[in-house]
Amino acid sequence: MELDLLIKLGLELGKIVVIAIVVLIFMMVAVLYMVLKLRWVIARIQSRLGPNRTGPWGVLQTAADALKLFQKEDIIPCGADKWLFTIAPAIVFIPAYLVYVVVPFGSGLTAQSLNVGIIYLSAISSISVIGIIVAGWASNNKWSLLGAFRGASQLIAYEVPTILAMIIPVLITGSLDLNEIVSSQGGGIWHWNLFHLSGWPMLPLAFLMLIIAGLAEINVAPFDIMEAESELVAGFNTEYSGMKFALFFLAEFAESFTLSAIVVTLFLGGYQPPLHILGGQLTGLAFSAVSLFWFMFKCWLMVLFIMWVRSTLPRVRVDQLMNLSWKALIPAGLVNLLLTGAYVVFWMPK
Amino acid sequence: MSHSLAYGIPISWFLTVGAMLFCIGLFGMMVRRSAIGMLLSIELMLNAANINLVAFGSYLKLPSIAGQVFAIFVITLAAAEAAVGLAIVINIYRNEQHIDADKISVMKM
Amino acid sequence: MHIFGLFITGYQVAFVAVAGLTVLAAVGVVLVPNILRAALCLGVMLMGVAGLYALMNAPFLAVVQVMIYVGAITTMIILAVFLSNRVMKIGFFQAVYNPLLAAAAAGVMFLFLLVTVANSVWVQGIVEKTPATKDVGVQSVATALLQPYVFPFELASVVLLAVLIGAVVIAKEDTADES
Amino acid sequence: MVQYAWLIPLVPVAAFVLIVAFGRRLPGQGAYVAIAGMLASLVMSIGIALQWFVFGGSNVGLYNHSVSWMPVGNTNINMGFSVDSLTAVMLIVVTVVASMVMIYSIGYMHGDKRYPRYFSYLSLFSAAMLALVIANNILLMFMAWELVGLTSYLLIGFWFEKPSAMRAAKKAFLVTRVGDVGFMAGMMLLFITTGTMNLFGSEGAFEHIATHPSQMNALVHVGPWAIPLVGLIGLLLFCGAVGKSAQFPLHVWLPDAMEGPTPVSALIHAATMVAAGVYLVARMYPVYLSDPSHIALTVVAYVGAFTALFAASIGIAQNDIKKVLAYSTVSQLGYMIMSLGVFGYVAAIFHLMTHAFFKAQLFLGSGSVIHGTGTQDMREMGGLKKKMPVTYWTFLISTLSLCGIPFVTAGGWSKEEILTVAYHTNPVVFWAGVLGAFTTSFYMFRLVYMTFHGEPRDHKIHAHESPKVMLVPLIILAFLAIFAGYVGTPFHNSFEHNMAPVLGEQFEGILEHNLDMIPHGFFMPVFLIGTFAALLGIFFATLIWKWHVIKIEKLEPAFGWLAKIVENKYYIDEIYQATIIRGLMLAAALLYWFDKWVIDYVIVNGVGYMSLVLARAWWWIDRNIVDGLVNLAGWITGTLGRGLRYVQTGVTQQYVFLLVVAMVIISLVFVAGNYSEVSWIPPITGFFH
Repeated sequence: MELDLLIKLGLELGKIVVIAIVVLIFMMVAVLYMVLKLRWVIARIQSRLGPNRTGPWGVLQTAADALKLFQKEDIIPCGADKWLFTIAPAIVFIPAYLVYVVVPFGSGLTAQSLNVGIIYLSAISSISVIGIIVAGWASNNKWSLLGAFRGASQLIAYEVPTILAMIIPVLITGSLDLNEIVSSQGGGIWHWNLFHLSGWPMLPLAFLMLIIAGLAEINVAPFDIMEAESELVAGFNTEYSGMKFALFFLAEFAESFTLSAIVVTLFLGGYQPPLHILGGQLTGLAFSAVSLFWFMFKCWLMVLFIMWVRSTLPRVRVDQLMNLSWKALIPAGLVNLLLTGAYVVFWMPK
Repeated sequence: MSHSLAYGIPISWFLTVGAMLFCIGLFGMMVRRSAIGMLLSIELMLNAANINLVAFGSYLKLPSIAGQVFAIFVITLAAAEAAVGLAIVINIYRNEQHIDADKISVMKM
Repeated sequence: MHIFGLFITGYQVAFVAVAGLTVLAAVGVVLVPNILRAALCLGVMLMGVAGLYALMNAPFLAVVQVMIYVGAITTMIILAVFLSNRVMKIGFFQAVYNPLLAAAAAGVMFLFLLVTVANSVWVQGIVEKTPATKDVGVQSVATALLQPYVFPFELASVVLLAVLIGAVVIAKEDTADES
Repeated sequence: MVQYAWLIPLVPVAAFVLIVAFGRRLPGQGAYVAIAGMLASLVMSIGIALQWFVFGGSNVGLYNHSVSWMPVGNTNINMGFSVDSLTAVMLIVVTVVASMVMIYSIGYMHGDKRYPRYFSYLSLFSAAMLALVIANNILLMFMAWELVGLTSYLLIGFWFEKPSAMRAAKKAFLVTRVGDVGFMAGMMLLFITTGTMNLFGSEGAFEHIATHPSQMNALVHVGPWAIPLVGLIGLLLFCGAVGKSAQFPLHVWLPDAMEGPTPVSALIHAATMVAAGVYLVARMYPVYLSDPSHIALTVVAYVGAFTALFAASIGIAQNDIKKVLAYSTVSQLGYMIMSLGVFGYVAAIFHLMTHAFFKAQLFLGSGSVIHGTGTQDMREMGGLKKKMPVTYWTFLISTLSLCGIPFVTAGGWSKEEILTVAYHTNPVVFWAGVLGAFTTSFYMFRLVYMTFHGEPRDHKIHAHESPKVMLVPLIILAFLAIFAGYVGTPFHNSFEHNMAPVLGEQFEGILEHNLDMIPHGFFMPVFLIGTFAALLGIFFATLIWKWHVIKIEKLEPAFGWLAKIVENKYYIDEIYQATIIRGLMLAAALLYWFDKWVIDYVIVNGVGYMSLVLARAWWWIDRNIVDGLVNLAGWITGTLGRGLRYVQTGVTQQYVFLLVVAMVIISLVFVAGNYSEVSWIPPITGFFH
């Protein structure tokens, strides 16, 4: 009897550990590939070749880079706060990793479906800002500190429009659960929130806001002022090297993928196939597999989009960045929220 | 799954944790010198109170949402308090170059 | 399962782990000399409290706790620490008050609370062993906020507005002397 | 149609928002937007009025619609609107006057540096006023009431560079606030007693009042008086009306409020907002009627009558053209309040309507005069009749209306109706009203003669007629000042027919019971007395300021003191000079003599000498005994302070420590008191059960 319970407990724990490891491995591989892809894409955009020597077509380039990174000496600068310097990468990395708990990779392929999924997402991702601040401060380097300050103000400023944009599909669906949001978009591309124009025309505005604010939240190119290399050397992670730097790096790219996943889930139908005949008629495991494919496919498109943006647009100034959030995105988001709320309460067909 | 999450935990455990946090917060209030440190201790005590509120709310036979709602209000007010408190701290620091609560004796600068 | 004759469930183990972390972090908040580290301890402790909420069937509150307390308040405190940079050097051992005396007072207080908790006979209607099993989700919180508690809710929003303005006014740098 | 009545206040709100958001970029710098919004409201109001008065909508009685607003605890507070004849009349009055004033303001405010802001305030005011009259809920009414007060404050202080305007704005805000406290108390009392904020319907307060007479008539002891509960509610609500409608003793803000732009005075401080107090009493009339002792109504009647007379008498003494009109407004509001106090419900509303039109016209006319001459002082005007003919004739029409000239003007009908009711219910009030009518026509014609007739007194002023955009509203309002009265002639009183059912059957019954001795139709004695009083006033004014025929100086030996008064052009000033000031001078001289010889010489010097003697004695006592005591007190305080200093350190941490210690001690005492129930060792195993 007690042994039974113990075994059950062990199985449960084992399941959790396995899922965690699978997600971690997925994350690592995805990031490795994303970095490679990014370099290719940027090279193509800039009419260069990009990495093509290491391994066939250069596919082993990032693996080699990663290997180099792990071998590097772990430097802790003199005068740094050692303890904080060490845990800062973890504070940044762990939330980026924990976010994957609620992402619906496919039908039935969610680590833990929460009925507060969206709030969980934004809550967890808001932790990483602490890590960035701490990293910048603990380095005892003025470029790092400046980067940390910029990062803090940027992340705080863009947290609000991100949430305002994410709330819109939540209002339309009436649920905070990501799985429910996805399943409400089933039945073809015209049921996806972005293209559901006959329903509520303000959704594309929210989509646009989420992409803009999300790019700022994950600090990639037009909004990467906190590690603007031409101004701040490398921002908050100037002093980091080796494994610790790798963690920052990993977290940054993982967040790119997270943003893609959120956008896909909320606006692009999640794991739903674009047409019913492309997998919608399947059930059970088969549908899980198909839906996983569609989800990854859409995410990949989004990631490419992000790469495209970050390699094309010039970096904005700090004041422009702040103005964009406080004076444009947040008022627009509030108006959108108000209108959508009125739509849901008064006119939306129940 | 979530509904039986706390199976086997008596309410007194939560209350004890609350009491611990509260007393640690009290201790912090007494020994911390800087105003920010005192603010941290206040947050401890507020959380202790919140734990009690939520515990009583969810241990009722007919679970009452009131506990959670009050906790949300407390969190709101804590945020407000932190914002104003920190603004004052920064202002004091700007004028006096320290934030020792026991050295602040002038109301007007 | 029974260990040393006591019946222990997995949730009790989880509770002990979370509560232990919380209390440990809380002790850190008051004892760590460096105020920035103390603030980080506060962050950990707040996460722990969020875990306790989750154990008490309040997932929404747990998430809100993380979002507001950890994401906003802790960040704010850390920023304030940065802005008043020099204070970080002031440690615990420069405490204004005799720490032993303070510890004694707080300890006696805790003892009283403990005695009260341990000896309380709960009024009817309180389940003692385990939280009642009604799932209290986001919707019921929303309904409660907007129906019976709409007045405090509105009041809270007014307070927040006042705080927003007040904090800006207080923290604003005095530009020259506006006569 | 009527179910969309809530749009009427919302359209000006939209205009307000637009003007605030876009300001000068809008057509006409926002003015056209405000006017368009107001005209839309006007059209809707006309629609409602047609439905109610022409197409027999008043048979419907009351249209009432509520939606849930705030569920607070077990009480559900609703929000909604209601339309009945009273509302319809008020809507027409507010929208007509507001749109006229806005059109007029295009000309009057031309070139002002805060032009868009002015129109945004006007829109907000109109919205609040319309919301006030359309609200079916006393809480909503109160909110609109306060909003109206706020915009009044903003508009009085519109030219806030002038210190006097700022002071006047503050004064108006604070004085009306005094009354509002009463209103709020009354509202709370009503809510506590009836359990609802709604006024109408089966759940409403009026129904509750009608069905619970014993609860409502329970005596409440306020100081030495015992007042029925419902009477107390009525009195408290009336406090609000006293503040808003500038009744004695809270009338002081209204004349000062003339510091605002003149169109504002016309809209807010003559036609609409100040009538809100009257509207409030009318709206809450069931509260007043259901009190069998009529305490509140009596107070209302006497306050109104006193104010009517009192303000009219002050009006004679003013030289500022707007101040005269301001006191006239106070006086006329007193008429309405008085009429409500003597059961003249319909008459009061009727007078409210006619007064709004002609008084708005008068103010706009005075604004035109000010615009043309650049001064507000009547002594510098004169002879404007030729230079500003349109202004003059429209102004004259409204003046006649205000004087209550029968048959041809609106004011004649309404004033006569008030007097008829008063005649049959309360002779004191009636004669006060008649005297007021006399005074009114006297000072109004004094104003007309001083401003428009005779020769220009100040030749530096080159008066000119105002632009057309200002004249058109004058003409429209003058037209209304004549014809608005024909809805309520005693021969065919369709106004009464439509207005009386507002109260609902039961209260209408009470009202009729109190009015049953009043003959329907034309009542000759009142007509004669009222007309005679008005004409007499005009006649006297004409004798003095127009004809100058009575060479008063020559009649002086024959007519004695009266002639002395009449001969003087500055009539009231001379009275003041002769009576109050000269009396004061005489008294001063007397007192001076008394002071010098009795007080100074006998008492003060004597006392001084005595003091000297006593002082010597006291000096010794002071030095030895008192000082010793003082030093002792000082020493005690110092010693105590030295001791307590250790507690009051300003160290927060120590305070916390003391707090904890105190809590521990209290707990100890508590535990010691319950020793037997507490086992001192916590049963750790109990944690597992």
